[in-house]
Amino acid sequence: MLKLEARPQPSQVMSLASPLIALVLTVLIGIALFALLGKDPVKGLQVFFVEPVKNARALSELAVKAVPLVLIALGLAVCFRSNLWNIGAEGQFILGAIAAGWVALQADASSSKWIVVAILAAGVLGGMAWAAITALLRDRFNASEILVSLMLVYVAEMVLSYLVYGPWKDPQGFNFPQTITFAAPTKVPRLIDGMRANIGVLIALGLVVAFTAFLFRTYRGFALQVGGLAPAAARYAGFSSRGALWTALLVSGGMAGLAGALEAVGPLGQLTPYVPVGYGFAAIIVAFVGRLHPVGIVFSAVLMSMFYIGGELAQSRLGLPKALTGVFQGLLLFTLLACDTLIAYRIRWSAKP
Amino acid sequence: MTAPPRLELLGITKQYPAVRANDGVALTVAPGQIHAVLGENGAGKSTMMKIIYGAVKPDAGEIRWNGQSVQIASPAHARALGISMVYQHFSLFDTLTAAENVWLGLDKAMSLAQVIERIRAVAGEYGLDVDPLRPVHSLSVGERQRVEIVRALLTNPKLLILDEPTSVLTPQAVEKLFVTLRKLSANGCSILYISHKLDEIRALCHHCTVLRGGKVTGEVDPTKETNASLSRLMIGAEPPQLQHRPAKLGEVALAVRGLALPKEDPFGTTLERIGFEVRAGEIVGIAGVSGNGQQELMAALSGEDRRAPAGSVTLFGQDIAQASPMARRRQGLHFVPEERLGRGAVPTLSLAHNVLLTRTEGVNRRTGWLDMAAIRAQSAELIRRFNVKAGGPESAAKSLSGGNLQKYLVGREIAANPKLLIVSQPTWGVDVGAAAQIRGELLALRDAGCALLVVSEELDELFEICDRLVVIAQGRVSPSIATKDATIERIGAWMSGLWERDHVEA
Amino acid sequence: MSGMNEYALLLAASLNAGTVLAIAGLGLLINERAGVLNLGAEGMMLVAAVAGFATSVHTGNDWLAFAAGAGAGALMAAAFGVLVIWLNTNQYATGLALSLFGGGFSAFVGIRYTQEKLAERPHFDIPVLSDIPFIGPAFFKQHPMVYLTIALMVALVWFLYRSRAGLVLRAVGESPESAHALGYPVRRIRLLAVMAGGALCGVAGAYLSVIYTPLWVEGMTAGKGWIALALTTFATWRPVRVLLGAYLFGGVTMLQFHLQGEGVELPSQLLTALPYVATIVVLVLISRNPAWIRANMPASIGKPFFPGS
Amino acid sequence: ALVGCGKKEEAAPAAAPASAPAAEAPKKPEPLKVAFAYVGPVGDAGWTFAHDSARKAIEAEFGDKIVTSFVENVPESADAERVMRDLVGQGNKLVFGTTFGYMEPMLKVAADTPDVKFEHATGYKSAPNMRTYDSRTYEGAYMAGVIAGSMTKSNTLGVVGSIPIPEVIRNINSFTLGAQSVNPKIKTKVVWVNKWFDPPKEGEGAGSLISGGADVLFQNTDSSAVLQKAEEKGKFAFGWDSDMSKFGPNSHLASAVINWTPYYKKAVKDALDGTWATGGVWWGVKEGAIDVVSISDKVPAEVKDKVAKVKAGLTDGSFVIWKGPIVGQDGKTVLAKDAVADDKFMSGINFYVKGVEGKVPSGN
Ligand SMILES: Nc1ncnc2c1ncn2[C@@H]1O[C@H](COP(=O)(O)OP(=O)(O)OP(=O)(O)O)[C@@H](O)[C@H]1O
Ligand SMILES: Nc1ncnc2c1ncn2[C@@H]1O[C@H](COP(=O)(O)OP(=O)(O)OP(=O)(O)O)[C@@H](O)[C@H]1O
Ligand SMILES: [Mg+2]
Ligand SMILES: [Mg+2]
Repeated sequence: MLKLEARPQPSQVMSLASPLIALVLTVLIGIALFALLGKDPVKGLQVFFVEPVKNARALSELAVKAVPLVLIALGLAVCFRSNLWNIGAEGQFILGAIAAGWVALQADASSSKWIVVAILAAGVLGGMAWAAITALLRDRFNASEILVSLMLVYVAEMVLSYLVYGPWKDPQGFNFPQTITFAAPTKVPRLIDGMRANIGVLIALGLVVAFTAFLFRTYRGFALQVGGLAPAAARYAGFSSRGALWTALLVSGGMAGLAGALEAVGPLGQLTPYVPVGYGFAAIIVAFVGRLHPVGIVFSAVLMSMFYIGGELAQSRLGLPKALTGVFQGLLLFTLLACDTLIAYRIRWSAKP
Repeated sequence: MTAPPRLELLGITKQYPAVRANDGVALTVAPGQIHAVLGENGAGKSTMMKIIYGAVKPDAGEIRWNGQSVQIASPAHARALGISMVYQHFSLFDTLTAAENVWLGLDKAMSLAQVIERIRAVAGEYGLDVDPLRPVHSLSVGERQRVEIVRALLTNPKLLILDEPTSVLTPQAVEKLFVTLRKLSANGCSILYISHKLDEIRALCHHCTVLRGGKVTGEVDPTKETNASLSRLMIGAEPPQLQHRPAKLGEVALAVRGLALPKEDPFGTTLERIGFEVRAGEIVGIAGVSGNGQQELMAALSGEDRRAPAGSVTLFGQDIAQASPMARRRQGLHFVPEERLGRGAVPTLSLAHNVLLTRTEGVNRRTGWLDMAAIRAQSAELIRRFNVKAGGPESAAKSLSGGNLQKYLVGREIAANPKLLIVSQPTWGVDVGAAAQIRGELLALRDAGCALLVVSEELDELFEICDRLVVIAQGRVSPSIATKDATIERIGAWMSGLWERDHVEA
Repeated sequence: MSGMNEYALLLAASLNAGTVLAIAGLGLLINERAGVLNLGAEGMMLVAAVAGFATSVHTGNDWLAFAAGAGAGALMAAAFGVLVIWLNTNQYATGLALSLFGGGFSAFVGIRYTQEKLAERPHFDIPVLSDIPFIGPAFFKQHPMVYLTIALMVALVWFLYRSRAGLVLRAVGESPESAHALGYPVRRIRLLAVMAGGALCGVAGAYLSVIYTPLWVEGMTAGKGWIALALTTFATWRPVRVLLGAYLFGGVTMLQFHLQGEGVELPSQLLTALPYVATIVVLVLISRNPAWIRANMPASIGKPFFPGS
Repeated sequence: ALVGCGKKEEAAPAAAPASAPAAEAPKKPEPLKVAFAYVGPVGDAGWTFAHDSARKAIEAEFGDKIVTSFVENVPESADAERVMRDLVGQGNKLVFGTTFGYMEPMLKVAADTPDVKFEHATGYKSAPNMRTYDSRTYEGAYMAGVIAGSMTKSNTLGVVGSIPIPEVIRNINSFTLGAQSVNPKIKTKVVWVNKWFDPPKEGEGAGSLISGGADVLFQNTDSSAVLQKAEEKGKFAFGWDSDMSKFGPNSHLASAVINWTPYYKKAVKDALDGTWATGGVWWGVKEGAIDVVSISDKVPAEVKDKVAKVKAGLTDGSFVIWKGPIVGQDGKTVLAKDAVADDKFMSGINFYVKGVEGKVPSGN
């Protein structure tokens, strides 16, 4: 029977090959699935892997989808590397959008262009504030951050809902749940006229560099990760676990908040109850598929966005249901986790049971 | 024809990925015999015992039980045959009661009530005091071992395996254990007894098999041997002798006064009114059975636990009771914990990265930027200076053997030129050669004027390198005694907390 | 007169609402007691919900539907278990993957059941008892599963604290190394516990889609799996408290509707958020005492175990 | 909810049908590509299901003159714009967006693609190539109210509200007015689930209304969960948006349905004929967009007669639901005697009428 055997040294080759093996496996499963559903697998794969990148507009749309995922996943990578399980990024995203929206609502047509900076800063702070609740309850009362951050997602949805149905409702909006469309100066500058991708792309790429440097080139980043890898070693070294708790949660909350802000003043341009669309949860997969590495996260966010967009296209092109996207994403994460085993273990055939 | 031996091993071989732990091992145990198995760390003793107990499957070889060839499939099978084992690292469950722990080790469909009854009966017969209804976490180490032994005895074993049973006992408790074991032997139960302690083996055992590098290197009657001859069999040489120079005492480096700390962990120990001093240029040893507050005391001294009352810990007159480990290191206090992997080092990180846990020479003070080239160079220098066998600065900490990692970690702190070095279990699980090297380094540091505080459960080690000794028991620390005035018996008595009676001269 | 009756019905509805959470919570308690944390509860419940619903549609038998739900849950849990227990994958990440996969997969296979309607089922009244004023409508007009859940809790208490198998389970969760040393097949026991947990989550999912709502709709658990996970922590891994916590949560859920119906002048969003806020508050109250948590928490929970032989 | 604005827009000149020349050029006209963006799954049995039924109906009606496709579960977020653009990119010339939240994205896409016609449900903004449509769901609610008022024993009705927007509040009020027209003692209790579609929650809300004494339930949510809860508890309830009678053989009194088919036929015909022009419509019983169907046998014949009379009155305009005197919850008159509410008034309803208990969430 097959047996796992610990490798003396994690395999370098495998750590690069495992995500590729996982992707290949997912694609193979996908082909089988398409065939099973009576669809042309080639066309199916094309919809998922070619159409979303076929021209500039498609790439721009891909970026619109991928940027929030990258931003949130960067923050989550710091969190997960510190062994903190913030799974409520969705809530922090919402609060970022709310805070950014509040600043944007103060603006009018005569406001300076620079108000965008204040808006994004407000988003970061909003996300941080929401994450701070989790950090506080964990720090003071030892309450599980997994559960608190998750419950706060539902609460955040209701806060947003309360605001757009109540105090922030557009007075001219026939009582529909939405704020006014934000004034023109609040719009995040676009990269190319006529396409929706905005400077969020540049911000995200800049932050990828910054996070890579932080995690792998600074003492602070090192200290955070020691706390995640070996808490006793961190205590021995004197790296504060409370410091790590707050840093990691505030960083990830801030990043989710930034993503929320960019979404609110970017493609949306107003607040509605439909600001949250699950980026906060999808970013968890993105972070893991990207191996909690900033550069890996870029790749996995793009891949994930291709799945999303491909899922939509598959409906109008092939008549496939949307749920397929979720199946694919789950499968990818599963196969990746399973393949990652090969990094630390090797598979041996052993005669004896 | 005499009766067949109780147990016979023939050509037992077990290959692990990195080492051949057992290589064609043969062993014969007669009924009622107390049979010692001797060997340095990693010689393959525990592996052999686990094979006998069915916990590890051999790659080759034969096991004969009462003359019959058997395949021991599992510990349950072994117990059914009449083989019981007390592990080197206890296999007890902290939150369960003693009786439940025993019950888990029995295969028969006995009810818990019957188990409690049997425990009381066996405990009476062999003088093993155990309260079946107490949760294990509330028991002392000695009591826990009794639970293990009772658990083994309740299966009516014909062969009892004890893997280093005395490393956690006070000398008095060791004496009590020996009484029990001799009684068992007299009743016909064979005993396989593993230990590094040559005196014990000579006092207790009838026969001795010596292992080295997974192979049997000798079979002797221990009562006819000396410590030196046994040691030669074990490591091929006598252990190197250490150089002792008289201490040149300097100022008081560490002063602990009125240190009291309630336990943080429900299974921990509360520290009470602890006071002692360590001066520059001397080594002070802390003796004691593990679980008597060593961990808690070390955490309070290292800064991992910062709840100590202000003023209770001072370093060269400065109050450091609530300073962080980093602040303490800046003032010259370095610490080597007993757990290497997971505390002293991050298992998955490289040796170079592990330098950063306690050393910040490679960190830019203003920007916090890491200079990886400098850090790698620092790591390579440690590997060279302390003879660490490792692939290089990029090897993961967990890829090193215990002894080599310990050399690296002790080296990391020594190379920081500490003013006070606190070391917990400096040579735990380290083989004789490496142990001698580490002890030599510690003595050299002392001679250079550093103050040292060494915690160890091995009295021999403390007697070998310390200038003064204190004993920790039940969260309290005894007055200090100069090593030359101390005897094993006396320290042993103190380890049970009984120093009030004779602390007159201390 | 209607005042009293109203509260009786509120109680009855709370019990019913709590039952879904209780079944899942008790299941998760089993695998957490063995030291495995399965964050995939939501995914298992969803797949089981659609499996149960489909079975009920095709066979018209609710008990078969529960069995199908249990089977689906156990199967999902087994996949999780193999990854986590044999391949040593990260428990958190694998659980999350299970949740995501379960959500997508259930929606996918459930497409054709979204329009379906289940067969009629009789009302459940316990004769005589259900006629007692107040008590009757509050407690004795429930689906049998409500009573079975209470029985399950009692059985679980007996199993964990009175039976030898339960002792072994707790021992494995407390120290897998020691249990392995004593010769217990730790990984197999853990897998069984994980599957038992999955099966019960599955029953909970099937109860939701077959009895409670009764409809199949994608994503219909709406966070109930997560709340069940929260329950085990705030019950400090005790079955009785899981049950009480579940009823409490069900009560808060129904209470917020009741308050709305009574026209209480609070934003309805605040009331909708109430159960979640209540979960946080209770979690904080329970977790405040770390010693209490540590004394009750299975010591190896969430940690991988890799036997070295 | 659209109408106040639609009126205003009607003054705007109709855009020249840009696609007309394209349609004339080839001999055999290419089929018109028609696409639908749905907010929910097509199987929700409610809102999206009703739209999709109408889509199937026009497919049957126009045969190979049109080709339809749809995308379901499109969130009312930044994704909507991408989906719209893709539908346009696929060559669709007539695009339906079936929820309010698509308003802004559709406006943006419409501005960039003048040759494509956009049809937006329930919104209030339009453009030269984007018009709005909605249905007078409150008429169905009123007729359901007439039945409910006759069937209740406890004189307490319960409504499970989805999201507190004027349309829903108007429906709750109309339901209550309908009930009061036959039974002045009626009280209506309301719970909000804050979701359009969350069956377990809808069921829980229904359960709490029943325990609060309501014996006839009505809902403005998208699933059949309320009806099924009533079935379980032995109470009465209605179907909404589509015929849900099969979900409650005993409890189902009637279904207030929306039939989008007449409007969708008109829209496609307009596009095919080149007569498409912007504007806004609000269709009701009169146009065949709203109906009450599958009235249960348990409903006495005279009540059925009353409903039929209301229906006839609505069809020929002789009966108006929102005609004074109508008194608000606080006892103040909101619509003076004989005053008829115009569509502007209707779309701004943010109060409860007398008899509805509780407070309008976040009303001001
Ligand atoms: N599970 C394992 N996997 C790989 N190597 C192992 C394993 N167990 C033991 N070894 C290796 O086998 C060798 C023998 O180990 P063993 O535990 O039998 O030594 P020992 O004589 O009992 O040592 P000690 O005195 O330290 O207890 C060592 O090199 C050890 O590292
Ligand atoms: N459980 C294990 N699994 C895998 N490899 C192991 C295990 N234990 C030990 N090894 C490997 O076996 C080798 C020997 O380890 P061990 O610590 O037993 O050495 P040792 O002979 O005791 O050396 P030292 O005297 O330096 O402690 C090392 O390379 C170690 O990585
Ligand atoms: Mg060793
Ligand atoms: Mg050993």
